[in-house]
Order: sequence, then structure tokens, then C-alpha cells
Amino acid sequence: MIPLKAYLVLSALLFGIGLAGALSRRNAIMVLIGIELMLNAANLNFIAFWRFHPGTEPLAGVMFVLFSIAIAAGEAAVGLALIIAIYRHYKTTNLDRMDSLKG
Amino acid sequence: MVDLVRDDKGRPLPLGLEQSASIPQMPSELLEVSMGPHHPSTHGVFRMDVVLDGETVTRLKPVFGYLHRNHEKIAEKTSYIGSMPYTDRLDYFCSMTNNWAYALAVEKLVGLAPPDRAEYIRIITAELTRLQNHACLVGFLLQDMGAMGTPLMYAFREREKILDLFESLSGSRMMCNYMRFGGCRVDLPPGWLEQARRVVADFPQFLDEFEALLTGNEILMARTQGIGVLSKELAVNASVTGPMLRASGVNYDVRKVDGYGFYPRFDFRVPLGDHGDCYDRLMIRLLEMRESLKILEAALRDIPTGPILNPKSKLRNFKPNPGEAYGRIEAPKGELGFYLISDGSVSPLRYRVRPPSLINLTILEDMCLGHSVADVVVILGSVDIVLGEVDR
Amino acid sequence: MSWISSNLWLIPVLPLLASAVLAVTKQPHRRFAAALAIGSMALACLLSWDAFLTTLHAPAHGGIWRDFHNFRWFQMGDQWLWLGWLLDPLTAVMLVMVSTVGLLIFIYSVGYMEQDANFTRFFCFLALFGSAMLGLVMANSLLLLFICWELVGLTSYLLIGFWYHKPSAAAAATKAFITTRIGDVCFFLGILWLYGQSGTLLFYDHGRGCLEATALTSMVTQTTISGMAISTAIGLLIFCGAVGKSGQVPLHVWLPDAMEGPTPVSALIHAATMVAAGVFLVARVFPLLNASSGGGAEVSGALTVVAWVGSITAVFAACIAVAQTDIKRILAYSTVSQLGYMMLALGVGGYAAGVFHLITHAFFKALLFLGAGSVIHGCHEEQDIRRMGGLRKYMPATFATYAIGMMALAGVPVFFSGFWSKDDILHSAFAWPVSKGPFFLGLIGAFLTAFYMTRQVCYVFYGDYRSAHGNKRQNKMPHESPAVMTTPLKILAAGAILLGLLGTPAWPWFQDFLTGQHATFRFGQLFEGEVLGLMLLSTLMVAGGIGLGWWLYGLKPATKAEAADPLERVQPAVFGLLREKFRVDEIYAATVIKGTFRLGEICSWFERTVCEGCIRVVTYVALGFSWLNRFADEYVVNLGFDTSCRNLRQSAGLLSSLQDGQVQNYLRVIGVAMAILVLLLVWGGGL
Amino acid sequence: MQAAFFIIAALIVIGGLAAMLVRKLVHAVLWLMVTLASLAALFLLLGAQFVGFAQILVYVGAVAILIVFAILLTRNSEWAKAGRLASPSWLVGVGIAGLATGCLIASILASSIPPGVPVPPAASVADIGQKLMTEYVLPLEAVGLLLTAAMIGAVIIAMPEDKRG
Amino acid sequence: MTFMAMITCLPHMLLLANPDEWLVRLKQTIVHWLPGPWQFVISSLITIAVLIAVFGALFAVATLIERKGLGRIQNRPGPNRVGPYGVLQPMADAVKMLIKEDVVPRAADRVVHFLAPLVLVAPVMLAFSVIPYGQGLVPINLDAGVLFFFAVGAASELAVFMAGWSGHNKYSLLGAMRAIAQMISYEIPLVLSTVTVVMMVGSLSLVQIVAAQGGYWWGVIPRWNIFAPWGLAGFVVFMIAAIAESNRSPFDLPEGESEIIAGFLTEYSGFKYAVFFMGEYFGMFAISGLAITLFLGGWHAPLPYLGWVPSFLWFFGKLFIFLFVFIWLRGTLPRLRMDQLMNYAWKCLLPLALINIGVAVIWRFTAGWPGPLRWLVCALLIVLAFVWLEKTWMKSRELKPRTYHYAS
Amino acid sequence: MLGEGIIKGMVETARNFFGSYHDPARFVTIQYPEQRVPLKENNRNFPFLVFDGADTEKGLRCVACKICEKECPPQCIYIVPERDAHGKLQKHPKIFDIDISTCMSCQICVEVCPFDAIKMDQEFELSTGDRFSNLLLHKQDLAKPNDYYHKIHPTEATLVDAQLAKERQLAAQRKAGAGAAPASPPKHAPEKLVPVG
Repeated sequence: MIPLKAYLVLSALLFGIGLAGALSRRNAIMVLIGIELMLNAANLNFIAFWRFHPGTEPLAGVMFVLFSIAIAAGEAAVGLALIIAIYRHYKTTNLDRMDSLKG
Repeated sequence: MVDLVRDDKGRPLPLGLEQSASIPQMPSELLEVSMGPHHPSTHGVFRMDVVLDGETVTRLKPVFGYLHRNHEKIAEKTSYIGSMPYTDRLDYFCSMTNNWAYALAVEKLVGLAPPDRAEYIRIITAELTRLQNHACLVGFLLQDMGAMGTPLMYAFREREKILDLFESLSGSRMMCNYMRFGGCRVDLPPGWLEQARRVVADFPQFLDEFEALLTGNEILMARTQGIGVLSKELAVNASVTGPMLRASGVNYDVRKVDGYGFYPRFDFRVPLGDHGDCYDRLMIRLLEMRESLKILEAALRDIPTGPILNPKSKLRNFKPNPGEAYGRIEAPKGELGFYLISDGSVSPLRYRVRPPSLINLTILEDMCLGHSVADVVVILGSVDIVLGEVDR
Repeated sequence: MSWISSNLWLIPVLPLLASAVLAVTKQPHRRFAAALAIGSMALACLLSWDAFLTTLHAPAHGGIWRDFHNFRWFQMGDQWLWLGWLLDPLTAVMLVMVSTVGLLIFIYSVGYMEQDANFTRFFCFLALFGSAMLGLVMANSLLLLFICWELVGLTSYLLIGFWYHKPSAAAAATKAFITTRIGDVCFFLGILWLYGQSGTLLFYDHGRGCLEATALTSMVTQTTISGMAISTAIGLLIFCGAVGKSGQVPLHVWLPDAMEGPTPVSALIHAATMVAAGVFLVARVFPLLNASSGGGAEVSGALTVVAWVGSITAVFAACIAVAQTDIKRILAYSTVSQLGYMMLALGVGGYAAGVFHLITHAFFKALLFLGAGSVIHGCHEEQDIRRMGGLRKYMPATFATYAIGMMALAGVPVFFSGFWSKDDILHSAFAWPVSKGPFFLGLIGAFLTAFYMTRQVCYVFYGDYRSAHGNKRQNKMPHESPAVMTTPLKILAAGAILLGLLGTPAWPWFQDFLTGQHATFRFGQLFEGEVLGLMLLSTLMVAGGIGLGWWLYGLKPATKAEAADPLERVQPAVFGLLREKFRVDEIYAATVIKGTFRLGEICSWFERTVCEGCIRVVTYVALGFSWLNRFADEYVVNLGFDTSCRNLRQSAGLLSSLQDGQVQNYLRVIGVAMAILVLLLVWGGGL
Repeated sequence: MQAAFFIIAALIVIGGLAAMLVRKLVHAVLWLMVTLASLAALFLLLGAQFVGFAQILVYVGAVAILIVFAILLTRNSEWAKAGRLASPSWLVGVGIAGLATGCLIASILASSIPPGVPVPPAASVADIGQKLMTEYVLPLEAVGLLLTAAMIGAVIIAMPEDKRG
Repeated sequence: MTFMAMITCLPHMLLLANPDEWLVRLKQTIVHWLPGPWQFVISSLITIAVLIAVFGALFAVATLIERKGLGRIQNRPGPNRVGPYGVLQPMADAVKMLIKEDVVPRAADRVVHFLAPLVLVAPVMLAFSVIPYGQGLVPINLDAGVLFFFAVGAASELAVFMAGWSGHNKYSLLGAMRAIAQMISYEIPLVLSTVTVVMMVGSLSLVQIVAAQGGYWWGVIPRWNIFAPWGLAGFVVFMIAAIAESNRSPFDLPEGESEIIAGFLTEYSGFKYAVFFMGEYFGMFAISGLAITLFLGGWHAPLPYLGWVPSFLWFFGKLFIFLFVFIWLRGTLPRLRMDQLMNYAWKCLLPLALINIGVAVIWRFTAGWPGPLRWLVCALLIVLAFVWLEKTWMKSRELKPRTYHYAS
Repeated sequence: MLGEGIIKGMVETARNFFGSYHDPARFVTIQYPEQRVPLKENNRNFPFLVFDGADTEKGLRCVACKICEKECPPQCIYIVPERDAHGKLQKHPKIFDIDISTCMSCQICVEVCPFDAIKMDQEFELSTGDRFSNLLLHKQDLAKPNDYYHKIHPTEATLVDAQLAKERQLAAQRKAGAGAAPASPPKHAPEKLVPVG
């Protein structure tokens, strides 16, 4: 049987990969992809804990993940819209060049 | 939609790339697409260099000449009658009218008049040509809109009947080479008139079905109404002719204006459009077919007997006196004119075709700007071009 | 239990649906909009009358007819939030008043807003307002009441700012919104406290409601700071909300400005219904305010406050009204003053008298506002009474109805409702054991009311037309309004007269109906010494006011718009002060707003001296070092200075890179921080 | 079961690594999809059917398409030179991420989480629906509101700036 | 089980009263021979093989029917050269496709170009696994079948994008953008119209949805969802959206050959093109199957006394009717334009679907009303909504047949 | 009603769909290699040379006057007259080639031919694997008997025969009357006379 820790380690790995991407890639879209990965790592944690330790609230883990997925979708929409808006302005999606709040 | 730069008359100005800075702002990248010469809907080897913003056309450059055949120069080297079969190949859908226009020009040059029966036959063949041309055009237009060729197939079914008539009359279905200076080549074969009457009598039923299939269709209306509007002024200024001009509301029909042939003897009306959009162009053609049917009925009823060729006409060694002449007719696609200068030799000194397709095509960009790629195809379809005529 | 009491929710829902539909209706559908709004309101009105008639059947066991329905809204933690509706005489009366006056004003608006481009939107707002107001009066839960309360505030904001293109309207809307918010914050605190104390926000819930004995007793017995009973404290907080909404004295400033809205709005919201919400609220939570540890005899502290605030407002606003020239503004201050009366009545324990005045006032004030609207409409959007005059001739119907309204407001005896209701209030005030102050203030108010109303009527309807652009050639003369506007006026006028007959001392049907007693007809009551005496006294004040007004304004009507007011000639300073509305706005500007500014200045000073001082110290230190450095440079090595400069610049650069706007740098810091946090948690013994 | 877990875990890690390492944005998105789809498979493996399908529906059906659209709309940047991969800043980023991951993994391994018995918790669709409509109705409404706001916000942000009236 | 037992079991199996169970029993019997651990694997494999075989054959038949049907609509015979009446035309097509050169543009992204057709076909095949084809004939009876269907269906958008992007052709990119925009837009009305059924049945399981539609009103009218007003409206919305989802005419813009050559398929040829083609047809079957399941009573017979016909025949019969309607529409209608398509989805279908949900709610809460009254009220609501939408829609575009005048 | 036009259109296509099964007026397809439409009498395709009698060479009516070569618009006819041993021109073509890959079937050669020697054929199944040599028809390919002419254009051929007979008769008379005057072709080739239809 796969122990809970295996899932947690997998989730940590996925989180680390996402973090590495978000930290090292220059393209805003890539950073967003990294953040999506991190979010999903968190989701995996929820599901794993839900499965192994149902606790008092039988469906809490599932519910949390459902809401998290919904929010991730919203986050992606807004984030990408921002990237597009910034792209229109600066003609770049390179994060290094987006360092000014001034429009 | 991009706001277009408009001139004082409110029509969009053609935009060059250098002008595109005056468009408020490009929401996205411009995409340059070459539509054609091998494109399913350019009606032959025709190319449009289109600059797209998303799917909106911001610039359109028609490029033609892929089918250029030196027609005019060849005509200046060959005999007068030798050009006649070449005119078949101008607008290969309407060889009869092409023949007639050329014959008319030459007849003007030498002052020949065809006998009555020949005039009637000319009108009959010309109107039959108009019928099949318009029906097929509508079919092609629907094909361009993505209707899987169903209306086109129906139109072709009817066209076959007319082409059968042409074949039994002239020996060829499309390249008729039928008219001669001062008349026609051969007389009607036996039974031809009955067959023609039958075809004409059956045609309204086809038209009814065709209209039921098309005119009320919401998708068709959505695709054509308000698309490619051609203003009256622009149409006149660009010397657009034919159904396109009439769809823009200008009452100009060479059959009425010139009254060539025996047209003044016939009672027919000229339908006019109010909007000048693709829907009007389509509908004007459908209505013109009904008027053509009226002419045909009368002509097939009243056709006299008699000779079909002016005895003064000759083929070989045909040398008109020096002079010039311009003969024009209302071809299905518009005013088709032939301009000839004779120096008294066997071949014309100058031979010039005024092709309606080409001239109607010149305002393509003005009609297309601000519309989407899909509309470009429809607008081009509604212009009704035949590349044989455009490129010559 | 009757059909209407279990389906009472239909009443607010009908206009709500109408407004929802209108919200998505396109502007050109004007007829549809008007028909829908009026239709829904008419239906609501019918249902309200049904409800009212139902409550007329006195319950078998005596006492107040009360029926309520509670339902669960949603779960919060392990508790359910309950909402509900309530039908008792107070609700029934208010329902009838709101829906009837509302219906009339809806009809009137069809004529008044005819030319407006945003007609549909206007009716959408009106319907929404009607719905919220009806919801407010039938709420059986303080929470539902608060929701509707805020909705009413929102629609008020929308309607005041309806002509938002006028900067003054937009400013007035904002002012109204913000001013009432101050009261609402207190109100909300009160609600929270009440919930914390009683665990419910339902008024009546089979003995468990917050207005019922159990909760009241517990709240009365507990005390808070300086020995105040909790019920009193909560009551005062809730009263703050009422002060804001009903324009009582400290927070009255928004109400006159709210006249920037279209006149039907002024009539509906700022005269008849919405401002009465505050009074209604006080009446609704009257048991809470009234509760005191000493039993029924002792006057609770909360009610004392209510009484004083009300009486001061009544006189204060009446004084200001004397010097105003804008026809609607006079009415607005009059409204404030009358609301003060109602508060006064409630405060002195005349619960029924206050509500009675509320109802009568709604009718005649709506009548006056609509009349004013008709006048404004007829005078081509002119609002300054100095530029009117002689309208009696041009607008006979308006004049007649307006006069009725004026007399009702002024309290002309016997025939007009205002007289009876005002008299009732004075009677209650006279009987108040604590102080006679409110009674005398009320009397002064009555005098002033009669005076300024006479002044207004004289200005508007007597004399000659004084408008600058009034000449016959341009056809700019005043004209009578269309029937769609005058008909509601007539109906309201009838109401203004007849309503009073329901609450005379001889037959105090209304008061008894509210308090759950059986009304009996006692004609002799009229002539009992105290009653008669008070009536005569108030009649005297009214006569004095009208007489003075007529003497000053009616006998010699002003001929020119620019002419000074007779009072102004006598007492320019006082009159100026009144015209400037006691300069309350200016005082607020000088105190509250300036105080905020001052606070900001203090902060800025702190920033400049302390923080900058630190920096300066650092600078001096750096200077000292540099001096040392130069010293060293001069005496030791030339290179040292350069090196330290470079180091300084580099360290500064390092520091500034913390703020370079690079998202990924921030992310890195977060990543490192997270790692450190994990380390701390796990191995640092954090867990 | 074990084999399935290891295959899926390998896919997740490989997909994630590839998504973060490839040059072309579109490839990165496709790799991301591999990761997310594998994650969905893992959810299924763990008995969370509904979540697994929702994961596919939302991520593959919506988020991926959104990202793809964003890539297409920012077309220029796609072909921009990516520069050297192993730049100093890249190393710093990876280093920090590695540090964080190392800490996490080490703490997970060091922690004394009880192994737990994988009880198959009943998560039928009906249960989830029931819960959503009763116990979680407030969060549900909040999420609905949030999504609406996010949608409107996204539309407004992404709208071309020159749209005046 | 011995071989002999198997032999004795076979006739018994065939003599079962319910013909629907033959297939299930047959499979069970075959699987029964195998050693225990293999049973699950083989059973799954048999199901998969049957699915692929049935739908592969259906694909072949469908292409033939489509070409013949279109031909007949256009007054021509259609393919009639290969085999009698051209029935072997699909084989000829397949051979042609297989031996055709597989052209990949030099600039193309080869891997993605290669993967796209697979990514398109695989999810659609997955979607086949939750549709109940007959009584007891459902490959996987998932609790969240509808969700599963839409989840795997969502993957086809990605495939289309991959196809369009990988070719590095402007037309394919345009086609892919169109396709994605269209599929995302139409997925919303599609799902919303499904929601009504899910609401009424109270389950996301397709098997239960079909089961809920069993029985007959007054013994004649089947209790299919389409015979309720919300079901009818939902069906219409669903079908329009389904046509758009499967990129069929008049919503075949992504391939709009007269405008953008072949859209995202421009750079495909040979076998990959055939796979794409197959994927699109599979998508059409799948979504038709879903429509049948949701609205047309799945495998239920339309009349009570026709119940003896094997249920899967009803399913496939209905599928063929759908196929014919698809062909018929394709033969009749011109294509919409992109902006009109989007407008139609967002301004017409979406409100209609939402209103329909409202009507379904009303239907749900008026269960006590007399049937015809309830029917009429709900139908009236839908018709009103439709008329209103139509008015605003047509008015905003000012579309109408025109009258023309003649020059005097 | 929105959708009305679409439904109308669908009814129309449905009518055609079913009509194609029973209505020959709608289902007009001819299965070409198996079924053929009888060719119209006037149908023309490419020219051929008529010869009288049985001998292909001798009976050719062509006198190599090269009028058709001159008048042919695309100039697809190539004629070299026969010369006798002295190099004198004979009234017979030595070479008569028509490049039918260039010919446009215009029939002008037929119209200008004073001797009714060249006529339009109806043969159209001329496809070939070699577009150069196989589409260049030589004299022997082109020469077809008068019977064949009668078979494909009966009316016209009868008229032509009558005309030729008349001319021959006239020529004989002239020869008889004018002694040894050389036979000259008639000045104007009479137009083809076709009975009025």
C-alpha cells in the first residue's frame, strides 16, 4: 500500500517544480503555469489527507479541492487577462521588464 | 470592429500600411494572409493579399493576371471573325452575350444590320445566358457561404437544360461561337423552339424552389445583409455596371439605355436595390431572372421566320472601312463593350474589351474593409467575376 | 391566522419583481415600465389594504392583533439566521400608508417625469424603493429590517442622484449616503450587541423574540458603563440609526440637500415614507426603548433622549424654514421639524400619537410636495418662491389642494388632520412627567410652522407673477399641470382632511387600534378641561402664526423677486443666520472636517519631525564619518575614501534592489522565508 | 495499485519538470496538461471521482485553453529569444526552490504523521451535491460571486484600452 | 466451468426472454472460462474491442451515408462505383488515405503535429464508455457520467489547438482560434441544457437518466424528456450546441473550406487526416448518443408494444436519425460568420438555456398541477422567451426579407 | 419567426432528396460510360477531312488551298500541298495536320472552306497518354468517308451533297460551254443552308 507520506512527498516535489519555474522563468505566462502547478500540489495534499484521515467532516477535503479548482480557474482568467493587458502596453511578457506601476 | 478612417462621404478609405497608424489602435497583431491564387473561393486563379486584424480586414489588395492570355493583342493580329471564338472564352459562362457584343461592335463599324429573325434569336440566347449565369452565380455565392454546393447543384441542373439548347443550336455547350457579323451562324434546328419554350415554362418552378431555399433563410440574411455595402456614388464613380450597380439603386441597364437589338420591343422591368449590400445583389439577380423569363416568353412567341444572316456579311477578306466603333450590351455581369479601330485592313488596328468583371472588381477593397475574412469571400462572390474576363 | 398574514411577503416582492424586470428593460419601453411599476404597486396596495382590514378584527382575547411568520435563512456555524415577517396594527397602518401614498406618487411621476430620458430607470428605482420600504415595515427581524433599511438608503442615494449630471445632485446624493451611514454604523453596532445579548434578532418569536418579556428583562437588569441598562444602550444605538434616517438634529443636514432629486422622489422618500422609517424604527423597538428596571412608571433614559432630540429638532428646523426661499427646501425643513414632533411624541411615551402624526404627516406632506412639484412644473422648473407669486390664478387646482395641505400642516383646527395629530402630541408631551420643556418647544414649533407655511403660500400664490422670464409673449407664463398630476393631489387632499377624524380625542380610534384597545366614542372627551385647554392653546399659537404671516406677507405681497424679506428688514442678523441654516454645514466643516485635516497635519508633522529627524541624525552621523574619512583621507590614504564611497553605493544598491519591482525577487524572498519558516517550525521547536 | 501510483507519479513529475524546462510556451502548456491530467488520474486513484473529473474539465477544458489563447494573443513574445537557460538568476531561483522543497520533504519525512488507513470515504456525487447545497452553500455562493467578479474583471482588463464608450 | 457446461449453457443463454441480455451474457460466458485474475482485463478488452469495432464500422457507414445523402439532396447519386451502389466506397477511401503521402510541413512542430489527431480521438473514445447503449449495455456505469462526458470532451479543444498551431500555417491558426472560441462558447449552452435533465432526474449517471425515462404516459406517449416543454427546448438548444461542438454545418467555421481552406486541418493529409476525420465523426456520434440518452429516452422503445425489439437497436436507430438530420442540415444551410456565431451562442442560446432552467424549476415545483395545464404554462413561458429573444435578435440585426421596387 | 426560413429551406432540400428517387426531372445524372446522351446533330468537336468514294487519298475533297490554315484563329492547321515531280503544286495536300491540343473547335475552318472538304467531327473520347504526338492528327487520321459525315450530320451532309452535285453539274456545263477553261472554284462558298426550324 502506498503510504500517505508518498503522496505528500510527491506533492512537495510538484510544489518545488512549480516554485522553481515561477522563480526562474522570465515569461509571465510561464510564471503563471508554475503557480498553477503549486496550486495543484496543494490540491493533491488535500485529497491525500482526505483519503487517509477523513476526520469529522467526511467531505471537507473534496470540497476544499473543488473550491480551490474553481478559484484557480478564476485566478488563471484574471492573471492571463492581466498579462494580455500588460502585453498590449509593453509589447512584452518578460517579467523583468514589468517593474513599474506606472501605466 | 476597428473604426475605419472614413472620408467626408462616410465611406471607408482604403488603407495602406503606412496609413494604418491612423486607425485608433490595433487590438492585436496584424496578420497578412494571401488568399489565392489557389483558394477554394476565388473563382479561378485570383489572389487577394489581405491584412487581417484578428479576422477583420484592414487592407485588401486584389492581384490578378494569372490567367492573362493576350486576348486583345491576338485580336489585333487576326481577322475580325477570328476573334469571335476568342470572345467565347472571355466570360466562359456567357459566350452568347460575348459574341453578341463583339458582333454588335463590328456591325456598328461596317453598318450591317442583322435580319429580324437573327435579332430575335440573339435576344433569346442572350436571355437564356442571363438565366443560367445568374442562377449559377447565386449557387456559387451560396457555395462560398458554405452551403455544400446544394443550391449550386440545383442551378447546374437547370443550366444543363439551357446548355442543351445551346448545344443543339450552335454545336457546343459553352464555346458557342454562334453570332456572326450581321446575323447568326445557323438557323434554329427543328424542334428547338418547342424545347426552349418548355425550358422557359419550367424555369419559374425552379426559381420558386430556389427562392424558398434561399431568400428567407436567416443565416443567408445574416451573412449578406449589410455586408459589402456599395454606395450609389462610389458605384457610379467606379463605373460599376450590371446587377451590382442596380443593387446599389442606380437605374442603369444598357438594354434600356441603348435599346440595342430589339429590346425596346419587349416589356420588362429593371429591379433596383436600396441598400447595395450582398443581399441586394443576390436578390436583384433573382428578380432579373424573372424579367428575363418575361422577355423570353414574348420572344419565343413572336419570333418571325426569315433569313438569319445579312447577305452582305462575309467571312473571308472582311475589311471594314477605316473608322472606329464601340459596341456594348448588357451582359449578365454588366456592361460588356468592345472598342474597335479599323484601318481598313483585315484585322483591327485596336481592339479593346471593356470587361464588366474587371471593373466591378476594382471596388472590392472598398467593400471589404472592416468586414471579416468570411465576408470577403461572400462579397467577392456577389461581385460575380469570371477570371477569363478579368485577365483576358 | 389568515391568508394575508401568511402571504404578507407578496407585498414587497411584487414591486421587487417589477423593479427586477425594469432593470433589464430597455429605456424606450416607457409605457411598459410605468404600467408595470404602477400595477405592481397597486396590487401591493390592495394586499396592504387587505392586511389592514384583517388587523381590524380584534383578537378574541384582547390585546394587540399580532401575527408573524419566521423562516430560516441560512446557517452560520451551528446557528441559523432567522428572518420573518410580522403583521400587527403598526405594520398594517404603515403598509397602507406607504403603498397608498407610494401608488399615488407613482401615478404622479408618470406626468412629472414624462420628458425624462431615463424614465424606465426611474420607475425601476421607484419600484425598488417601494419594495424595500414595504419590506422594512413588515420585517419581523431586525436583520431583515436592516437589509431593507440599507436598500432604502441605496435607492434614496440613487434617486437623489438621479440627475447625476448635475454636480449638486451628485453631491447631495453622496452627502445623504454618507450622513445616514454615520447613523447606520451605530444602528448596526446596536444590532450586533442585541444579537449578542438576546441571541436572536426576531422581534416576536413566541416569547423568544428580542422585544418580548424574557429578553427585555434580561437586558434591563444587566448594566453597562455608568450604570446604564443594556437595553437603554442598545436602544440609543438603534436610535442613532433613526436619527440619521429621519434627519434629526445632528444629522439632519442631508435632508434639505436631498431636494435635488426629482420632486416625486422628494415627496415619496423625503417627506412621506423613507424619513418616516426612522420614526417607524423607534416605534417598532419602542418596547426596547421603553424598558426600564423600575417598571412602567419610570421613564427610561433612552426615551428621554428621544424626546429631547425630537423637540429640539422640531424647533430648530422650523426656525430655519422661516428664512428659506426654495419652495422645496422650506418643505424639507418642515419635514425635519415634523419628524422631530413624531420623535418627541414617541419619546414622551405617546407611541400612538407619534404614529398617528406620522400617518397624517405622510399624507399632507406628500400633498405639499406634489403640489410644490406641480408648481415647479408649472413655473418651468423654477424653485425660488421669490420668483413666483400669484399662481392662484394660473393653477387653481394646485392652489386649492396646496392650501389644504398647508392648513393641515399648520394645524388649522377641527377640519384638518394635522391639528388632531399635533394636538395629540402636545397632549402627550404635556403629560410627560420628566419635564415640560418638550411641551413648550412643541408649542413654539407649532407657531413657527403656521408662520412659515403662511409665508410660503403668500409668496407663491398671492401677489403677481414675479419671474424674470415671465412674460406673455414667450408663452412662459405658469400653467396648470395635467390631470395625471392633479388627481393624486386631490386624493391626497381628501386624505389630509379626512384622516384626522380617525384620531380625535373624542374618538381616538386610531390610537386605540394601535395600542390594542377597543375604541369607544366619547364626545365629551373633547370638552374635558385639559384637552380643551390644550386645543385652545395650540389653536392660539396657530392663529398667531398664520396671522403674523398674513400680516407680514399676505397684506403686502412682494412685488419684485429681489425685494428683501420683511423679516430680514427687521432682524437682518437673525434672519441671515436662519437663512444660513444656523450654519450647521459650516460648523461641521469647521469641526469634523477640519478636525480630520488637523489630524492629518499632526501625522504629517510627526512624519516630518520625528522620522525626518532620525534621518537627519543619520545624515549627521554620516557627515561625521565623512569628516573622519576626509581626515583619514588627508592623513592616511587617498584610496580609503573612494572605497568607502563605493561600498556605500553598493550597499545602497543592494538595499534598493529589495524594492525593484521585480516580481520574481519578491517571490524569491517568499520562497526563502517559507524555507526558513519550515525549518523553524520543524526543527526550531515551533511545533 | 502501486504500479499505477508510481507511473502516475512519474508522469506528474516528468510533466512538471518538462513544463518548466522547455523553451516553447506551447510545449510548456502541453506538458502542463500532462501533469494535470495525471493528477486527475491520481485523484481517481484516490477515490475522488468527482474532483478528478472536475480537474480535467476545468484545467484541460478551460485553463489550458485560456493559457493557449494568452500565448496566441501575445504572439511576439513567443518567438523572443529565451536566452541562456542557466543564467545566474535561474540558478538562484532553482536554488531557492530546491531549498524550499528540500525543507518540505525533509520535514514530511521527519514528521510523525500516522500512516493512516486509507478508508474509502464515501464521496458519491449525490453526497457532494447535498453538501454543497447545505453545509457549504455560503462558500459556494462566495465562490460563485468571486468567479463572476473574476470574469467581469478579466473581461474589463483584457478589453482593448481604446474602447471609448 | 468446464467446456461441457459452457456448451449446455449456450442455448439456455440464447433462449433468455430478454434479447438485450444476450450480449452481456455472451461476454460473461466468454470471460467465465478464463482464470480469475484475467477476467477483468479480458472483459475490458472485449468491451473496448466491441466499441472500436462498432463505432469504426459506424464511421465507415456514416461517411457513406453522408456522401450518398448529400448527393441525393443535391440530385446526384453519390458514390456508386466501388461495389454495388458504392457500398465499398469507405474501404476505397480508407485505402486511399492509408497509401497517401503523409505530408508534414518543414516548419511544423512534428511531435505536436503527430499527437494532435490522437489527442482528438482518444478522449472521444473514452466518452463512448459512459453511454448506455441498451438495457444493461453500458461499458462503465459512472456515478458522474455526465461530468465525465464533458470532462473528456473538453480535451478535444486542446487537440484542435494543437493541430492548428503545429502546422505553422496562418489558415490553420485562424481555424484553430475559431474552433476553440466556438467550442468554448457552445459548451456553455450545451452544459446548461444538460443541467435541466440532471436537475429533473437528480443524478449525473447516464444510466439513471435513461432509467428515469422509462414508461409511458397513458400507455402511449413515452416518458422521454423531449416530451416536456423544458425537455423540448433543452433538446433544441442542446442540438444546436451539439452541432456547433462537433463542427458540423452550419457551424463548420473552423474548417470553413471556402474561407480558410480547411482550417486547422489545412496541413494534414493521409492517415492523420483520416484520424482527424474519424475523430470528428466519433465526436458527432458521442454527442448524438448523449442527446439520445438525455432527451430521447436512450434505448427505450418509442411505443410500449415495440419493447421486444432489442434495446440497442433502438439506440442505434435513433443515432441514425440524428446522423440523417446532421447530413440534412449540412446539405441545406450556409455557414454562419464568426461574430454571428458567437453572438448566437451568447445572446440567444445562453439566455434561452438559462430561461429553460427556470422553466424546469417551475415544472419541478408544479408537479401537483394537472398535466396539460402544466405543460401549457411551461411551454408558454418558453415560447414567450423565444419570441422575445427573436425580436431582440432580429431587430438588433435588422434582418428581414426585403421588397424591391422596379425602375419605372 | 426565427428559424422559419431555415425550415423552409430544409423542406426544399428534403423534397429534392426524395424527388431524386422517383422524379427523373430532378435526378438528371447520366452514368456516362454506360449511359450516353444521344449527341445533338449540330454537335461539333474537332475537324476532319471528308473524302468521297473509297480511297482515302484520292477522294479527299481538300485541294490544299490553305484558306483554313490562314483563317484558323489558333493556327492549329498545317498544310503542305502536294507537288508533282516538277515541283508544281497539286490540288491535294501532302501534309494536313491538325493539332487538336490547340484547336478550339470554333468551326471557322469549316465555314471558310469553299470545297466542303473539312467538317466537324463528333468524336470526343480522345484522351491519350501522350499529349504531343497523339494529339497531332495527320491526314490519315483526319480523313473520314462521306458516309461518316452523313452519319453524324445527316441534314447538313445532304444539303452539302446536293450543293456539290449542283456545282459539279454547273462546272460540267461551264466546261462543256467554255471549252478547256480551267475549273475554278466558285467565288463564294454558299452558306450552309439548313431548313428553317
